[in-house]
Amino acid sequence: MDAIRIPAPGELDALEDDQFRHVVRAFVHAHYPAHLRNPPKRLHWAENQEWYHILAREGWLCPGWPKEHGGLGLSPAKQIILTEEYERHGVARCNDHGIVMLGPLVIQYGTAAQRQEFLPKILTGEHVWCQGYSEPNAGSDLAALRTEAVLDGDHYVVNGQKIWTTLAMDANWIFLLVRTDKHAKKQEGISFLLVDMTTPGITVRPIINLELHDEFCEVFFDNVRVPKANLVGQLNKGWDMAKALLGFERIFLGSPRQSGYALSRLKLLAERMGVADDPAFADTYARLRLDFEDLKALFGTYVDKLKRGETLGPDVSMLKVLQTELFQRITDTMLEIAGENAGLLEPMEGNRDLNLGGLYIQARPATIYGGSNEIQRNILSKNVLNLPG
Amino acid sequence: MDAIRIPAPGELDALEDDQFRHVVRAFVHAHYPAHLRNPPKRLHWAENQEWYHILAREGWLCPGWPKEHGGLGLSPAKQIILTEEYERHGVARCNDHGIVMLGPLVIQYGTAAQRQEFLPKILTGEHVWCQGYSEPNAGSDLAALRTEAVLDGDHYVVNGQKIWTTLAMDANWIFLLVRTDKHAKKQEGISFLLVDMTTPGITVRPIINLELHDEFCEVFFDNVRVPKANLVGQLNKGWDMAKALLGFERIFLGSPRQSGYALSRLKLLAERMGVADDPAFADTYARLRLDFEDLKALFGTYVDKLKRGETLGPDVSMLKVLQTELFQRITDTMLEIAGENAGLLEPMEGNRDLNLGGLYIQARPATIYGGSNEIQRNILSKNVLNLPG
Amino acid sequence: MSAATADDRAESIRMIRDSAAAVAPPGADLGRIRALRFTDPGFDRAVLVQMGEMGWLGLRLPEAQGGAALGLGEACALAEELGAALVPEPLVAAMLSAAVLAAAGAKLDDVVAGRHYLPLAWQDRADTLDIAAGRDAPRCFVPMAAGADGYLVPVREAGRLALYRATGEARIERTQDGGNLGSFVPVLGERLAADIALDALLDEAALLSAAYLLGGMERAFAMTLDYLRTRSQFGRIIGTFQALQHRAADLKMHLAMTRASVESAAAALDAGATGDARRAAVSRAKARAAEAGLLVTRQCIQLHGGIGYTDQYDVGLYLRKAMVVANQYGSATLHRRRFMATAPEGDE
Amino acid sequence: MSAATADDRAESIRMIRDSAAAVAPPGADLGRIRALRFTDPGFDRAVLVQMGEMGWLGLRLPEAQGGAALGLGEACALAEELGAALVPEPLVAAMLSAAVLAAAGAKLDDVVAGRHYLPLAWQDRADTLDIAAGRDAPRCFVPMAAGADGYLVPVREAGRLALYRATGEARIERTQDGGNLGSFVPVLGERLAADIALDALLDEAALLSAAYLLGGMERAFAMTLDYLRTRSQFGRIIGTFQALQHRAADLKMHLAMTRASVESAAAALDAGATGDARRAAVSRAKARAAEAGLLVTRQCIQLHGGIGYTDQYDVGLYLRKAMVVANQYGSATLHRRRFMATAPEGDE
Repeated sequence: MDAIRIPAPGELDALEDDQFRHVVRAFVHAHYPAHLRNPPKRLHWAENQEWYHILAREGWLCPGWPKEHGGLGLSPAKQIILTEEYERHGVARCNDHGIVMLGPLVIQYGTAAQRQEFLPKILTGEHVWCQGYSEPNAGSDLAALRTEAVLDGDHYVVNGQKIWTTLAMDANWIFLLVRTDKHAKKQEGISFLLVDMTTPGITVRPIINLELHDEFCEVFFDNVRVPKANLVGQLNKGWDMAKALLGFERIFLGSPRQSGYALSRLKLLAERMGVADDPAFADTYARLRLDFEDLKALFGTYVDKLKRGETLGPDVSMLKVLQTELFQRITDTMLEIAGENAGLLEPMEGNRDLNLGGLYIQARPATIYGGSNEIQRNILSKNVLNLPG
Repeated sequence: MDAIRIPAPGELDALEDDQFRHVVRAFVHAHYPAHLRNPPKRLHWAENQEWYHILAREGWLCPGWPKEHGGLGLSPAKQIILTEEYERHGVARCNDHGIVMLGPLVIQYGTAAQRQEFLPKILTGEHVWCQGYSEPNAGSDLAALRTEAVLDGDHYVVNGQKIWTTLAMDANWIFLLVRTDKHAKKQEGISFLLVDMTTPGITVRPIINLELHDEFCEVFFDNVRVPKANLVGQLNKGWDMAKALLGFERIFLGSPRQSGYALSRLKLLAERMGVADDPAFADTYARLRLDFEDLKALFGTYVDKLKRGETLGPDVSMLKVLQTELFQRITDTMLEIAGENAGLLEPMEGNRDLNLGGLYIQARPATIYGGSNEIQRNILSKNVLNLPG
Repeated sequence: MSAATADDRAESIRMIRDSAAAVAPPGADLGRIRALRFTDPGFDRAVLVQMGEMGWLGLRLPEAQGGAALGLGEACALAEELGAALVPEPLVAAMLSAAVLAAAGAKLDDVVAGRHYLPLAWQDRADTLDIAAGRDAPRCFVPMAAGADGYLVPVREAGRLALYRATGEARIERTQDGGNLGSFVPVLGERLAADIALDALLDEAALLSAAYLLGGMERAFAMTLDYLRTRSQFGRIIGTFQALQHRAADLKMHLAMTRASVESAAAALDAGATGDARRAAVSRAKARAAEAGLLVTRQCIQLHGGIGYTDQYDVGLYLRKAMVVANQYGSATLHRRRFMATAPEGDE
Repeated sequence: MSAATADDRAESIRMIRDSAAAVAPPGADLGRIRALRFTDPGFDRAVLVQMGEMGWLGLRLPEAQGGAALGLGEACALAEELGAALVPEPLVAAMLSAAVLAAAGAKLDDVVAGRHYLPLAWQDRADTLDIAAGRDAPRCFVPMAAGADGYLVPVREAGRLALYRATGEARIERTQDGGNLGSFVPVLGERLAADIALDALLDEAALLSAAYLLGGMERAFAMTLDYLRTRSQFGRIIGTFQALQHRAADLKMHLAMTRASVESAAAALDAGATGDARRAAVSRAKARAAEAGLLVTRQCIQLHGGIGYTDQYDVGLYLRKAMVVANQYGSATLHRRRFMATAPEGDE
């Protein structure tokens, strides 16, 4: 790659889109640690903090934050380009809940003191955040959450349990949705609280998932005392805030890149198995390929909307459903053609690109998390097609 | 075919199953009018009465009726063999509502006078029956029916409308489910009434269906006076009676024969289109063929149950769903390989066996009628899998 | 394309959609379409003339040839609107004829005006995009041949493709939508060109047929949603049944994928895609539209239940139309294969 | 088969099912199975001996060879029960070894008793039913090779298939279910037979693997139904959601088709089907079980939601098992093709 000058962070938002894309390519090429490309599993902080600190050092950590708070101030369209190029290069996801979720929420709803307290520590990596939303009986039905915060003098006392808390063992802070009014209707009476995970009474228990990986945790709260000042926004308005933050980022759940990656691995596997030219396989592959191409085209129409400054409606759910189910069908096909290799625990032939069993398993939760595809279809039915309740 | 002696009707029930199968083959070979084999559409009385009268003359008209009422007294297993052989030969369905539905109901629930009045006239073809169950707002939800019968002296006065009444234009009698108690709960307050279609106040209006065929009718009742004596069974117990009659015959809705027929036509079409040896088509065909073979095996397990004298549970619904959806997938595949022939109104090349558009359209209602497949899945979920309401 | 140009295009496409109301008035019933079914020639010559007057048949032609010099974005939008209204006048075939005559440098006023219908008789078998070029080879599957005023017939001569005007006694076969297809042995008349390239023009026709299917799917789906919102069974509006809701959501996704496929293909061609890039874009769109067109219309029947199976209820007309159009200018299978043969592997 | 015989068979099959409780007690948790995962050799030798004592490993052998002379109906029922309990001891492979030794006329007591595990190393590549027969060709995908006490190795000699006892340094690869597969270059030992036919025996193994998958599918589905009947979201038992109900109904139909396929294949073989008739029956069953086994277990994960994706919840163990067994003794694709190559066209 020819040397492309990488402008100062503050200049990135002013670039033309194509130019910006080339800059991002040059940036990851120059800075991303090669040994972290396309990791087979979600990385822990011990592994990905190297990249986190590079991003922090270069000023690239927070693409969506306004410049005055230390971000790049990128438009949605540019953020998508950034993500596309990261994904193309195989850049691993950071422990990014502070960057993606908490930062924007504090910027929008926090007090000046909260901004001053928390934003800089995300930018340095001093605070690593995790997100405490789901509970054992509040998964798809998040508003049923029961973890409770009761005011006691200058503190909230928190009791309850969170589950599916991504990388909680790596985090030193957690943001919580907690119930602060038991008598209000379900979605009301929920507040947003910031909790130092070193506070006494917090227990983190990793969950081993089907990848045999401890990506998620249960987090238990037993009379955990949280200073009143750590409440963000209005009391009992936490639900609305958290929901408002689900902005254009929902489009990322539908990025076709994951399917594109899987498709290229399917192709490789087909070659290794000697079926790439088998006409029946070719027919299956053609269908998957066309689904991928049309999904890219559909995804593009949403990116175009963002470029035009439009906000995305609930129909963006389609992308998530289509992408995750395509991803699954691709990995299903891998198993079908792999013969006995389908059952191997480790990548076939020791080749990370032939990690077919791993991909098959990784593809499973895609249709469950981020709002299960059943929930997404409910949304489409009610909010897009206007079918009755 | 070697001459097989066809025993007297009264001896058929005593034959071994295999022997009986050969007798049926010989019978249809000897008696079935060749020009009526595999008709592309449901035949009207004008066309099929020839066969009706042959069956009547030979004493074969009513396989399931007890011998004392003029039937063959065949076991369920033998009735299935009979049907299989009829279907194999391409025997068209008669106007058989009197034979299949009304006769058994009158035998079981009718008075001696009703049996004497109605059964012989079915056996001679003097009465041709149709079935008035569905209404415009009582289709899948049949119990919502509103056609009303009000007692006025010695008569019920019937007002209302039936729809999807098969071949009503051919019938001179109709059996009705009517509401006789408006204040009872839905399934109660329904009675079973026999109505002479020449009674003043009845209007039959054919419905042209997607086959461009007038198989169904709307039947309107405007102050139609029906003698009290034409009530079958107890007042307000019609629903239970009609439901009880849905016996082992439900298995016929899942007979794989229709799919077998369609599959053989798909094969023929593939040969004509030059794709029979195309590996991608071969793969699709293999999947359909295996679905057919396994459906045959599954169907066989239900036939075996009948042979063992067991009654069939609600799981027999599976056969109907599997068969009708397989039938549809076969005809879907026909359209996919037929090129521009897919759009032709008449059979391709004037060959009745290449009636692909016709078959495609005929396959559509299979998943709607006889209890839509959505209803069947509800039944499976609730009555077989015991999932909660 | 700059933002300003994109806005101009969007406006131009909107105008074309609005103009379609001249032939397919919004909210109108399908009485005219029903009346023409199974008649000869199966369409209304006066409406074809009206379509000519609207500038539709020459939509793609340069202004120097009497055309409107509009893009495939506009042409697809128009085909989609007419598909939604099941307009039987052969828009796609007539546009193809106009384009062929223009490419031949031949007189085209009557065709562009809709006064003469001279379909291109380019195929000698089912499901192909290969140009039939034998001098005496029978031509088949000519759309709405019962209304043809003659034919345009390509003939291979000395390694080149010549174009003739031709006549022939057509054998007419009716189609499920009430139209017809014709086959005939050509009797060649005037030679209109000695060397003509038809592939790109056939590709445009294939793309327009995909757009026509898309319009029909959208309308059939809209009818189905209306039905789900109003029909009651078991004391409930059937649109409240979750299994039907999810089915509807699936159909919506098929529609969204089809629209993205067709519109991105049109945009690619308008942006100058040629050769394999053009073939891949068109094949992608037609493969999608053919498969989804059949799938969506048959699901619409299912969601309607019994009423959907009656001829008097309109949704069945869309099923029948999809049966006819799905495989015109190439089936899904043909286009899937052509896509794989022409599309570069992804950049993954 | 007369009614009396059919009743006897049903009773014999019921008894075998009951006897499976010795190794797979009804209602037991999967603690033993979990403890063996990712260990060496991945199964419990004592349990294999117990299986020998139960007469399972020689189930199919004639009584003269110390077997129980039972049919495939019984063998499939047993494999199904062990599949339902995810029993890791290599029932199918050990039964195959016993059958091969019996066919070779070789000493088989230790294998039938479960004291020695001598898997047949018959393949030299993935997804095949062809017998590898090169003297030095590496053998691969040997099930539970970490526990092998040696191997049975077919070798082509003068156009015939000889059978050797062999050793070899196996490279062990772990599998998703916690077991392992081995590959090695054979070091031939004693020649056990000069001419042996293995095809029919491999077919039986393929059918038993289908039955094993069926058992796993059934149990995973039963767990899923329990979950649907008890889990609440949005204030409702999730089993009341119609979309999930219909999904469950679909899975039930896959199960019913798989059972019909496996049991009818077993019945066909028990009734004496040989050659192509045997191959067609077995391939039909294995194609169905392989495809449905993967489909049903992954749908069971989906219906469980998040909990289904944890390792501590049992349903995931069934997914992992299906990944390993689905393609053993031939994938769905291989068997679909073999079915078409061997089955006569229907009588339609």
